[in-house]
Amino acid sequence: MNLTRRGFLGATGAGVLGIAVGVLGLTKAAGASRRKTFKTAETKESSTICPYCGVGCGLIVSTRDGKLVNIEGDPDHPINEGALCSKGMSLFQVAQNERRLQTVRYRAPGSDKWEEKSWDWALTEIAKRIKKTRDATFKAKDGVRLVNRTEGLACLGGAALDNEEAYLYSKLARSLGVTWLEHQARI
Amino acid sequence: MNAMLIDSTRCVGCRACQIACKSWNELPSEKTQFFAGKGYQNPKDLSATTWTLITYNETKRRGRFDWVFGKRQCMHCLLPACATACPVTALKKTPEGPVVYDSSICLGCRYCQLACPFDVPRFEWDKVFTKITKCTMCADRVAEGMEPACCKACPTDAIVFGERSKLLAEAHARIDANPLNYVHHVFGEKEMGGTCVLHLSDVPHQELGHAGGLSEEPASAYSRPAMASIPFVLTGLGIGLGAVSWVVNRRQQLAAQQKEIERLHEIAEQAEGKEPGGTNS
Amino acid sequence: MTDFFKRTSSGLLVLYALAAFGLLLIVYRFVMGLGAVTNLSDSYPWGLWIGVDVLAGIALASGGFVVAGTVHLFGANKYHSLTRTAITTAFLGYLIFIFGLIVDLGRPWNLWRALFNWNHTSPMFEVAWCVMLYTSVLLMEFLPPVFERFKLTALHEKWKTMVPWAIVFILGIFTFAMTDSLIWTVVVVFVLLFWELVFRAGLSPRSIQMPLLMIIAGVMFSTMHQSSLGTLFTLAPHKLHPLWYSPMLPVLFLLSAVMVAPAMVIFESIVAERSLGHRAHMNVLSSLGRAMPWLLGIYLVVKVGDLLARGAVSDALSISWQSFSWWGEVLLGVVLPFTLFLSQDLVQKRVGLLTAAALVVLGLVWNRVNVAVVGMIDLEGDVYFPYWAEIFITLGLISLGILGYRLASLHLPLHEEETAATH
Amino acid sequence: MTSHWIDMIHADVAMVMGSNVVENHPVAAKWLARAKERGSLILNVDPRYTRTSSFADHYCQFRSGTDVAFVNGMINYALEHDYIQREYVVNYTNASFIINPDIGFHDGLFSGYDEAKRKYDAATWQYEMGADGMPLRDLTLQHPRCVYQLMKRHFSRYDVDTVCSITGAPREDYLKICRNYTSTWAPDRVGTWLYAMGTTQHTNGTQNIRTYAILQLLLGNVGLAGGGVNALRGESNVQGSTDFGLLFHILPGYNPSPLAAEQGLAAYNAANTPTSKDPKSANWWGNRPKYVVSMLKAWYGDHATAANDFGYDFLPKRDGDYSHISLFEAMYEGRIQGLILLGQNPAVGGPNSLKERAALEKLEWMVAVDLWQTETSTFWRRPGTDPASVQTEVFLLPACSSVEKEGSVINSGRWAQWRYKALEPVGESASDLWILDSLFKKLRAEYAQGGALPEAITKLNWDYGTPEQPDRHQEPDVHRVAREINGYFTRDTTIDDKGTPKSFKKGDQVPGFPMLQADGSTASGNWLYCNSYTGPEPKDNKLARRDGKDAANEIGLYPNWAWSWPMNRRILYNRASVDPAGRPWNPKKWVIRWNETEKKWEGDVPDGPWPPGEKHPFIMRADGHAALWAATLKDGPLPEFYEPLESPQHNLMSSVQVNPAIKLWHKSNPELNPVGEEATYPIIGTTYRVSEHWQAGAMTRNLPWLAELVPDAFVEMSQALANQRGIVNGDRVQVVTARGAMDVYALVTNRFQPFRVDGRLVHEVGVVWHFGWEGIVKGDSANVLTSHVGDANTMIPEYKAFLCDVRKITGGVA
Repeated sequence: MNLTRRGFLGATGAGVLGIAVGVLGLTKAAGASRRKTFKTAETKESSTICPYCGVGCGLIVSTRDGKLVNIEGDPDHPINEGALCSKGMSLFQVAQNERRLQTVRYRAPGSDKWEEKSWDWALTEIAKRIKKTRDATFKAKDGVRLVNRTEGLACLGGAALDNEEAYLYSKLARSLGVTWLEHQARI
Repeated sequence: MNAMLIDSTRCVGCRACQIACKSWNELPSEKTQFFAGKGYQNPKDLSATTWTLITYNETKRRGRFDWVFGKRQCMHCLLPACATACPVTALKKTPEGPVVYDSSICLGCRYCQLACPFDVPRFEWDKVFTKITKCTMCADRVAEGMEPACCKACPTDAIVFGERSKLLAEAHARIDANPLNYVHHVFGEKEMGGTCVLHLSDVPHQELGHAGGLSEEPASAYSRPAMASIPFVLTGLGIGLGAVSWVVNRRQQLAAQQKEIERLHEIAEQAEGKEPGGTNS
Repeated sequence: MTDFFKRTSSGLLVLYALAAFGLLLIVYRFVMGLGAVTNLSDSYPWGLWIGVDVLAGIALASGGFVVAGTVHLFGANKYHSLTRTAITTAFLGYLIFIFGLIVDLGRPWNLWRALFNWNHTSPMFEVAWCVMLYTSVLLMEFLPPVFERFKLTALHEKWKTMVPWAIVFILGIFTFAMTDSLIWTVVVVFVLLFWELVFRAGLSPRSIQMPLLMIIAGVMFSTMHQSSLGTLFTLAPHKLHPLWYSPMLPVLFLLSAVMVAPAMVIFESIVAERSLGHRAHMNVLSSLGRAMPWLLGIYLVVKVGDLLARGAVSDALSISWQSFSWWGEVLLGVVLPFTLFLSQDLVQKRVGLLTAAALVVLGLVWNRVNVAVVGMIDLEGDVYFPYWAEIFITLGLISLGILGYRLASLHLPLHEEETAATH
Repeated sequence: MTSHWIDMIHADVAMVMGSNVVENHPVAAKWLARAKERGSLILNVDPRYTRTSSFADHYCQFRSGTDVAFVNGMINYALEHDYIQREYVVNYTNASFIINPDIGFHDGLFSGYDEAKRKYDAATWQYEMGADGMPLRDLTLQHPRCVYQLMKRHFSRYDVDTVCSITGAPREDYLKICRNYTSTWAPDRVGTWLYAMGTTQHTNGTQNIRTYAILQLLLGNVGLAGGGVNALRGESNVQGSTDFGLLFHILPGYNPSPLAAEQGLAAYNAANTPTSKDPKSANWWGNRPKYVVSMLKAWYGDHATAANDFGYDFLPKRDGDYSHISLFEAMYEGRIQGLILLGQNPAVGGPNSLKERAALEKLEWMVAVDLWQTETSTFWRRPGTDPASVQTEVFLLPACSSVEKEGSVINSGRWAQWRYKALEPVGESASDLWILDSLFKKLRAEYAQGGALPEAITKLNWDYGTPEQPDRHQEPDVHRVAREINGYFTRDTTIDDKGTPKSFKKGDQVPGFPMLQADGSTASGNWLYCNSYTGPEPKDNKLARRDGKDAANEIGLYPNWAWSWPMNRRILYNRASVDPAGRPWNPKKWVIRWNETEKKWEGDVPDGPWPPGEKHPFIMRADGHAALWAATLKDGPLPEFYEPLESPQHNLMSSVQVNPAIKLWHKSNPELNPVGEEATYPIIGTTYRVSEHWQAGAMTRNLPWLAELVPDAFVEMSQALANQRGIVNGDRVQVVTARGAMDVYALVTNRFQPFRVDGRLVHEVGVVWHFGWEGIVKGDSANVLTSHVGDANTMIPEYKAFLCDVRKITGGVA
């Protein structure tokens, strides 16, 4: 079949993204005739990878003046060639969604509601909780064996983190002596 | 002229196209419950906020169970019924292929909805400043040299965009290459005079939710006899009615003249002292 | 029913209430959108309003052109006493219909666009122009009693001289809009001008009382308009049930509109005489009644012949809601009145005439509702039934029409004895 | 995946079993579709007819949980018909290896089973060793105790009739699958095997995968273009979070986490570093000490010295099992006080979620970091719960989305790809990187004042360019983290690289893991990623590469697009794609080939630089050969069929009903762990996802567009079962198991058909599990039905097969 979208778009190996200005990876041909009224005209295009499944499709996020304009498949991406599934195609509504958490929330014991808190308060309080739990349940030795593990603290999650985040999470949890360290790969 | 070839044998029913359409055209979601159609279909039908829709159809093909997916959207007819119907040319066929709509001249008469054999145009029932809506073949993108959003999103190349003649040739080539795998009918090649959206399928197209029993004539052929007769009727009526009224009036005039003559005669006769005739009353 | 108005003023109160409520709902419709007051949907974009207010309403207003044509063109002077009421009814009917159309249109503020954005292929374009222009003609036809009532003799004279030229202009524009052809436009204008000159040259003063060109234009526009409403549905073979869908729809619509005209005049006259105290001339109505079997018969023959020719008889014989509704329309609205009107006894009596005429009117409305609504219903999908507000808006519009007619009757010299008196 | 997504295009036959690839990885269907266009066959085996089945050329239904029987039958078919790639099998697998004379198998059990402990002693499963310390082999495959002969005996029991009787697969459909798939035994015909959670989420999960691996090896399909055993990852970075050791049993780079028994680094290395006497064995894991020390250097920097075992003692040492199910059992017992969750939602996704939700109440505190309010973070107000009775403190921290931060994710095909920040985080939300960095800063401040083993924290090498006092507007430098992951030299070093000395300065990035050292001269957060960021500048970040040019073999490797571990290798085990002389088995779609004139490999990055024949191709195995016979597993060296824990059918293969090595939680922890019987729960239940939702649903049930497509939870069932229960499509029904019940819509479909098992009709239903009480569209999770029982090796829960009943809800209005 010679009618694939890459052929049609005539856009292969387009340049650096993240700063490119253009129409969804169409950095070249159509540029000159671009009307200002066009939805993604004169937007900043950033490439990203879909946060859903493990295929790793490329997407292009178009923004104008820091505001989200459009998200669609990256036509230069060798795996998806601009295509997406219903979830990837909906990424726009992840980035722009009034249901997203916007503030730190705290729920006191026995309470039936959230309270809004500051980051500093929350991080300080959490650090105290971790320390209290760790110090109370830390097991330096199991008989004669040195084990240095924290048994009252569990860490879950990570499949939605970036590699760099997963790495720091792993490093942080191990430094705390956490053995209850699990994420979605186990289930 | 641009067109889309939609091959249902390649469609996997993932509905990326449905979302791509909503995303590019900034269409809101609809409130749904369970599934509104067969299988996983949602929403129930095309609507003001759903311009393309995947249908899920359980069927049998060559004796075996099969589950096939269809895509409904505007067919972008070569001679569209909606454009034929629209009293004010708010709906127009563009030379590039898309049938486009201009709300600034639309009356909201919804005749396009009635006329469309594919049940495509939708109306915003819940708005005061309401519009007709439908798939635009992403005319804005097409004008920029891009493919329609649904077409780009499709992961399995079930939707291909390009020159209609080439796509038609491609469609027939696919059938010829795989005669057992297709019904030998390119839906849209001839329907309603031909459309810019062409469908291929391995089950009869109607099972996918496409309209059946369509003529190969464009919609305008249905109304043409009546519309074409207008000048003849006008001229005929003008001549006929004028003639009739002239004749009738002439006759009445003559009758009245006759009466007048008779009356004058009577007066004259009376003046001559004669009795009037007994036959008049 | 017949002495509904006479017996009590509460009848009038009900009309006022219905009209007021209808208007209120119309306001609501313009605040909340069509979805709030109708059960219309993308599957049923046209409903009760199109069926009753538009299709039936226009057909029932056919009295105007039929009577005016019969009297003024065909010289059937015995019906002269009916022309003004018929024209007034038609004019009011069209006004109400236009009002109803504005309620039904999604973007009525764009109506003027129809003047400038021409689509010659569109039956709706034809309908729109017919509505505009025929209403103008009806306005012209309606004016004489107004002139008389207010003793505007000078204006009346001016009107008489201006009307023919206005008519030539209007029909010329119309022809051009419909055909996009200068040649046809010239042909039609030439024909009209020819007759105008001929008429001017040699017609009796009595006939010139109504400019003949105006009457001719009325008949031409009505013919176009009544038939074009049928043409509208020729574009929907895939939606309209085969019992009704026919390439002949324009003809059937025209024939049925002509057929219902005398029935409507009979019906109106007898109903109105009881409430407004004008005594209709029974012999005039009876002679109208005697014409009815011809009109009904022709319509029936064409309708059934068309059904046979299209091979849709099996649809009529199958058991379904649609076939039931078709038989209702045909038997109650055409066949039964046909036999009733054949009876000499019945035609002499008011009750008999009223009954038979009412059946014809009912049959016509039924037919139009069948075409616009029943024939469109897909029993496998959602089934449309009008929302209560839809019904009340229709009732409100009808009430407005009746009240308008009452107002005109009371204040304008519409009836023969009054016209005679003014002379 | 041993290969990658695009590679599917090269498969002559693609088998999808245990995966619903078209629904859950729709873009993968792009490459399967193109394969199909080239004439390839797609086979699909699934209990229900899915969108994948619709896409496939041949579909065969089979009962949930009978995967081992199904594929064992295929293996038997291949062996019986000699549809095996003999040269590959003899040279590259352990088929010729001779096993211990005491090996035995009787009535479903291998030798060495201890019924009381429910454990095997694997001593009798080992190779018989020669005097030279090398395993004995019979290259003719005739020795009665060679793996090949043992396999022939073992698998011969899985004849077609038996298999169809167990699995309920229609015989004709089954044979069609066998015939078509085993056709790939020819050297130039390749089959790929795609699987996912439908395979792993069973008590036999590991053995399910083993069956695929064995068949793929027999057919010579591993390492070739269009081949492999491909686990399709369901999350964007579940590969990465596994690579980085967010599991109790592994450190970053798949080094085992230390056991309490492994006191000191030397003991750890001794226990975990394999050795081989075979000179042709590359024995890559022999390098493990280098990787572990480099990681410790990255973690403890200058505090990691040879004298203190590079900080090895700071690492926690474990005993036994700390997996998800164990974790929640411990939590339920009150043994865990604090829980930190980064984007996980076990209240929906955890097995036996009613118990897991109850366990959350035992926590003193919980920190949940997420984009949304999830069911786990609001477990205290779940339906039917009085918040006043829940004493857990909950901190819910707003995380920003993937387009509001910068970093990398690695896909299922091991392509690590960089993402850019396109938008500022919404509201006060922050990247997880900032949250982790800030939290660590706070902790370090806390521990500066003492506490339990404060050095493990205070001495941690942690500086990513942010101030000591967290500042919301100062992001950690993600490039600095990425460079630490790759690794750098901790001092000026000269390394002997095959005879040529190479010199590096302190602070230079390490060019690749062959350069990593065990002496502390290199630091590398994760050896697998060594080679991903090889210079000081962002331009040296290979994860961000966007060159769409293909490699010389033009099989879609795109070697300069992003980066792939290990060392940018795109197809694992690619040395098995060539014959022992270095000639590709399939010259049309060659992966690597030996250039005799230039004395080097062409194509993909080979599994090691050695010339052909110099090393065995399966370099990660000490013996250098792919394991048809696997002596390291807990439930047997060859896959044997056992029924799921809950099954309506007695095991037709032996008297051992369930996997003999699984932990029986209903026995050890009976509370809230009931097991259902067929008498009460006669229907097989399974759980799955739909294309339109993702995992526990927070990322999709909060999006209006996706909520529109699938707004409610539902159970799919056959027309036959629906008729039997008086259910019609769209009815509200209750699905109930011994553990819980949920109200859902009934979707009655011909896509489910009852199975004929052992001569009788057995029904199965399937429930989607995405739903919960938060989000735009709500419902309950199918995991209220599932149980706490896991695979013998991995403890992955058996979500995919349980017993249930379906009842129409009458009376109340749905």
